[in-house]
Amino acid sequence: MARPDLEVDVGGGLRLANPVLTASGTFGYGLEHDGIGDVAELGGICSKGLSLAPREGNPPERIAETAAGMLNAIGLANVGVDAFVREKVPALRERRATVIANVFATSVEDFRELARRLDGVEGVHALELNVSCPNVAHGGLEFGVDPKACGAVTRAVRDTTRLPIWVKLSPEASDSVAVARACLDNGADAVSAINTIRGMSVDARTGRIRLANRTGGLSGPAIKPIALRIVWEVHRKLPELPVIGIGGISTVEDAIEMLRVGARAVQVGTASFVDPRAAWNVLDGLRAFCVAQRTTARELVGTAW
Amino acid sequence: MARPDLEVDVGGGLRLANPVLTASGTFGYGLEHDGIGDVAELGGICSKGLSLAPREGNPPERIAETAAGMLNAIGLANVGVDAFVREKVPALRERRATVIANVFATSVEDFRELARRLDGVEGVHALELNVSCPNVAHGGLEFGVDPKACGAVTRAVRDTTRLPIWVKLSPEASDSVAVARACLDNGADAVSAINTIRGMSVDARTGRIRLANRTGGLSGPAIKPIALRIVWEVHRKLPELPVIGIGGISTVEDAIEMLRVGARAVQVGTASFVDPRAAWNVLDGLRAFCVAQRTTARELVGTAW
Amino acid sequence: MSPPRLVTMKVASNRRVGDAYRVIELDGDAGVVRSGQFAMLKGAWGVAPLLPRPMSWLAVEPRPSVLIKVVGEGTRLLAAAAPGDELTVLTPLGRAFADATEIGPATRSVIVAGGVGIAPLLWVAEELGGVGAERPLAVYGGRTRADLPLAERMAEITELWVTTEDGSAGTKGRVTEVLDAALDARPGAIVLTCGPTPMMAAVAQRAHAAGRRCIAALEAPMACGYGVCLGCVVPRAGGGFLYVCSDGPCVDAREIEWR
Amino acid sequence: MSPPRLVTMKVASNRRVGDAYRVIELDGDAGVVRSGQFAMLKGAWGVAPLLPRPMSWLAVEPRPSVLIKVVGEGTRLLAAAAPGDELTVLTPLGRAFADATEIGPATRSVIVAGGVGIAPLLWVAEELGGVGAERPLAVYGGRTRADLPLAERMAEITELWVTTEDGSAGTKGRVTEVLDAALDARPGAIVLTCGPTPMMAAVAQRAHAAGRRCIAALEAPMACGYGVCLGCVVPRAGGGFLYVCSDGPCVDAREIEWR
Ligand SMILES: Cc1cc2nc3c(=O)[nH]c(=O)nc-3n(C[C@H](O)[C@H](O)[C@H](O)COP(=O)(O)OP(=O)(O)OC[C@H]3O[C@@H](n4cnc5c(N)ncnc54)[C@H](O)[C@@H]3O)c2cc1C
Ligand SMILES: Cc1cc2nc3c(=O)[nH]c(=O)nc-3n(C[C@H](O)[C@H](O)[C@H](O)COP(=O)(O)OP(=O)(O)OC[C@H]3O[C@@H](n4cnc5c(N)ncnc54)[C@H](O)[C@@H]3O)c2cc1C
Ligand SMILES: Cc1cc2nc3c(=O)[nH]c(=O)nc-3n(C[C@H](O)[C@H](O)[C@H](O)COP(=O)(O)O)c2cc1C
Ligand SMILES: Cc1cc2nc3c(=O)[nH]c(=O)nc-3n(C[C@H](O)[C@H](O)[C@H](O)COP(=O)(O)O)c2cc1C
Ligand code: FES
Ligand code: FES
Repeated sequence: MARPDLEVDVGGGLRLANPVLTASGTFGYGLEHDGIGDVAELGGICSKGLSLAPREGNPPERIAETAAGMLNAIGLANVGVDAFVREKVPALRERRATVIANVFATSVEDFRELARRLDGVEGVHALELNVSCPNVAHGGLEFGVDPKACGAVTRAVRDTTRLPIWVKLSPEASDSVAVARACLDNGADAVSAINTIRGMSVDARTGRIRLANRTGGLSGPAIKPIALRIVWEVHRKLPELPVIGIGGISTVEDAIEMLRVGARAVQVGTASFVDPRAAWNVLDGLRAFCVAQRTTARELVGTAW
Repeated sequence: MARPDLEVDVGGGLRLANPVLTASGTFGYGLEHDGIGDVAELGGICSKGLSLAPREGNPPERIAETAAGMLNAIGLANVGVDAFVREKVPALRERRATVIANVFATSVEDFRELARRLDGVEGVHALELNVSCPNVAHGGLEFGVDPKACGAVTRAVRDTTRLPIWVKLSPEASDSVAVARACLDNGADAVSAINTIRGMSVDARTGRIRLANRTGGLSGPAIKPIALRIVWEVHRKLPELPVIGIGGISTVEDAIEMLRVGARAVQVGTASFVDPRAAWNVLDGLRAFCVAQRTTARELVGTAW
Repeated sequence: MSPPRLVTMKVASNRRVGDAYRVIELDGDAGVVRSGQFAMLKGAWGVAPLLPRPMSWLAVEPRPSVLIKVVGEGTRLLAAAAPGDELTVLTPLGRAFADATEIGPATRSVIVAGGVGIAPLLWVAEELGGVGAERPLAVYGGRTRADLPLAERMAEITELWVTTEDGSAGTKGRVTEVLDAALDARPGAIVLTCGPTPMMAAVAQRAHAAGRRCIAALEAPMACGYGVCLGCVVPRAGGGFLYVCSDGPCVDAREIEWR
Repeated sequence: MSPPRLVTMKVASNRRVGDAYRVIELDGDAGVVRSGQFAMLKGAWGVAPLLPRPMSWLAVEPRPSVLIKVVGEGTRLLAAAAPGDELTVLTPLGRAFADATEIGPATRSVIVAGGVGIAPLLWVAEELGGVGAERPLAVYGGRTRADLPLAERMAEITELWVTTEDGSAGTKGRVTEVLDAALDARPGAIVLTCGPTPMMAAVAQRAHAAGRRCIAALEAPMACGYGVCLGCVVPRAGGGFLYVCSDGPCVDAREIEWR
């Protein structure tokens, strides 16, 4: 097949070979797909969320299915940023993957320290800040719902690293544009949207709340309309800010819709559970679409009308 | 079948014969079901949202289907509060329906005026304030996402009417509990949760945004997990505040889940489009469940664990 | 109009018509129905697709039946229904041709159909035959000859003129190509039309230009089909909207703001 | 372990076993698989249910097959698959019995199955027969006699003791009722078990009390089946968690914090 131009510029000097990435927490550390697909082909892979110290995560049950979606309360289980740098990054470099390190913390200081440890690490191409975490200094509401808190985190990280910074928006913010603007004003190179939306699952018969953590994050096709709307709003109001679209993307059609509402790239999440090759399939489909329509990935961005 | 005790107290002196209502905008004015079901049997019916002046609503397309859900941008088409009082309420009284008048406005003053026109109208049993409307005095963000604005609306309506007041929570508030508390503190008798979540639908091939209004409200099974979570949070933090649960309720299981997380009653919405008898079916199922489990509707409330 | 009922019906037969169409016959009672009325259909596939799909009744005798064109997931699933499968059917819905105009022995008609729009028109032609009206003149257009399901049956009960955009059958072009001639051939006839909205708009415009009445069977995305969701609007001439499911689908074309 | 592949397989046959169980045979290649490994299965039903469902391989010769118990919507749809229907199958997944313990001519075993947990155990019994190991003693329990699918086949290749809670077959009670006697009857035997978690916990406790090794084939709700969602945890003895899909399903029962 012809090789259409799929390259996209996602800000901060980072050009991705194509706009199809995998979403944090849905693709492990990018090393679980040997024999399934070549990670170097993808636009990029976002690591499982990394914290300063390793975390075991929540007790079971951690997942529950819902209508066209699923809830997860993994509890951000991860090997810790140091083990990631030591053990995972070298293996990812060998595989020539474009790696976005997804990080989370409950204080501005810890975000800064995470950035410090990842700055200059060969093989890490960008940071994605997961701000859907309780802000311990401010009474436990998420960083992500508060423009000020988001701005402060972004600024601290900006002052610490030259890596491109993506801030991952929480769909629970009442005003996503205000949060995105705060990120932009404080040095973010892009925002990614959206993270999961908190939900709950209960067994009608017994009354048992399914997730040990009580609530979990809703993902999958069910949330796609919300993700499209938030990406569209942010792109329309802040066209200069690159947006990475996330939420319910399973097929090439989903990805194209996301580009059309203004995303410069997309992340495939829950769909990888249904089909480990989902991201590659979306990429193949996008290539075929661009060939058939004589277009490029860049040209699709923001074309919804 | 035995007649289990399904009566529920939803605050402000209002006892409903059973906890199954129909949701605003999904049941017309309650007069479209002649020959389909007897509205007097239901716990109550919430009218289509009423404004001071009649409204034609948005141009087509107004609806689009999504994964396990739908978007609507009806644009709050309605006959206006006066025509409702003049033409619809008498017919509803004849049918012995328990009527909750759902009202919306874009200013505190208009909410107050709506309450004034409905106060004392025989056959109207409660007001439900739809605060998912742009607050024109405050830059267009919804009333519903701002505890202060919600409190102000509630207070103005409280000062105007003795009818029980339900405030319908927007799921887009970052902190639903704070909003609910503001409602409670300002004289609300109950909150209903949730309204739709704004979303978008795009045709991948052509890039056409399906709804003329661009965005629309997401409803249906897709949002049930979010609704359960919000009802649970509000009930846990404000157990004295009656909550009416709404969002994706199609089956008796859904309704029981909602009661278990803390709702004293539920509203059936989008499900009525799939089956005009959905609310009656949920009621029948609940009756059978309570008989089989030797329980009452009241006893189910808040039993999730 | 009798109130709609949600009934479960078994698929009695499912037969392919042309390349992309299916006629599905159901076992059950569709209620008191006339041509132009419709039903909301859904199978046992749970919440995706969530909403039932509107389908015109093609006939109710000997069995309730519909003509389906596959355009998306809902119609794909409906078209795949096998004999014995159960569908839920909300019926009868909407206003019939006979609610929008008189259908009697004196009715002289030109019928204009586009593609799957044939369904209610085939039935209205039968109704016209049943009351002893003059044999209608029917103009039936499609993109190619494959887009003319049930044309044979239409030819039995009307004088049928066919058009295709690629010329693979009948006159090359759209229905509007031959419409003026058809109107001339049936002086004073009322026009009954169903098809894609742009086609109906063009038909209405020509009919009105020729001083004829035109009844159109409208389409719009629908959630409920019975007047409660307020989703199915089309712009009304002079402002405001009509609701296709309750004001229509069959309306006098002058009531519509065509665009 | 060979990497999992997502393959599309056609249903070759679907046969009812007892009241509530189905054995489905597939046409295709399940990869290099041993007993205890599993697959993630999904049909063409789109986004609801969204996730594929984990199923132990019951056998791969002559055809890949699974034993299905209907407990919810996903298993209901899988159990309804007709010959010719396509399923997507991610396989092979997880650690086999043979990855958790040696399976050789010298293996003496007591097999303890609960209900649908019979699937991997039937196959491990066949594997044991294949390598010339001593005929296993199998204890197979269910609520009633209807909950013992494939008991006949198990009886052909093991010495089978049956228990039912209602006494409708074999010894009245749970598997634990006869477990000590079974362990006595097979001195030094390793215990291989699969069934509801409380059953496996009780079995492990008795086996350990008797100084035996116990290999359990675990269950947990799963999203991915191949180690990326981190959803399928069970508590690990001494703290932390094991991932059923990648550390298991077959694990030494001492590794688990049973509760
Ligand atoms: C009163 C009425 C009678 C109808 N009678 C028939 C009939 O007899 N036979 C038949 O095949 N079809 C008929 N239709 C159209 C049919 O309902 C739609 O094709 C169907 O709902 C599409 O569902 P889907 O899931 O396959 O496609 P979707 O994936 O929902 O949509 C595919 C495409 O069709 C468009 N579409 C969706 N719903 C409608 C709709 N209600 N009307 C027009 N376009 C729509 C969408 O915008 C999209 O472009 C009728 C529609 C109405 C309103
Ligand atoms: C490694 C492994 C092998 C399995 N092998 C088989 C097999 O050979 N045959 C068989 O019939 N079943 C097997 N199961 C169980 C099967 O996967 C579940 O019964 C199925 O996923 C339930 O899906 P559902 O949609 O029908 O039910 P749901 O509606 O999803 O759930 C119904 C009930 O089952 C529980 N449940 C859901 N998923 C699981 C799960 N993965 N494990 C245990 N309980 C669950 C739910 O909590 C709920 O109470 C296996 C599970 C695992 C993890
Ligand atoms: C099991 C699971 C784990 C996740 N873990 C993380 C995480 O560690 N960090 C993060 O930023 N997002 C995490 N997410 C959110 C996803 O990256 C993504 O934003 C979300 O799932 C929406 O996309 P989807 O609908 O395509 O799955 C996780 C999602 C799932 C389903
Ligand atoms: C077509 C449609 C119209 C609606 N109109 C209103 C309205 O006028 N006022 C209001 O408060 N809520 C309105 N709603 C929201 C519903 O009352 C309900 O809160 C929401 O749909 C979630 O419930 P569901 O998932 O059961 O539909 C509307 C919903 C739909 C689908
Ligand atoms: S389809 Fe719901 S009002 Fe017409
Ligand atoms: S099922 Fe996903 S990690 Fe085990």
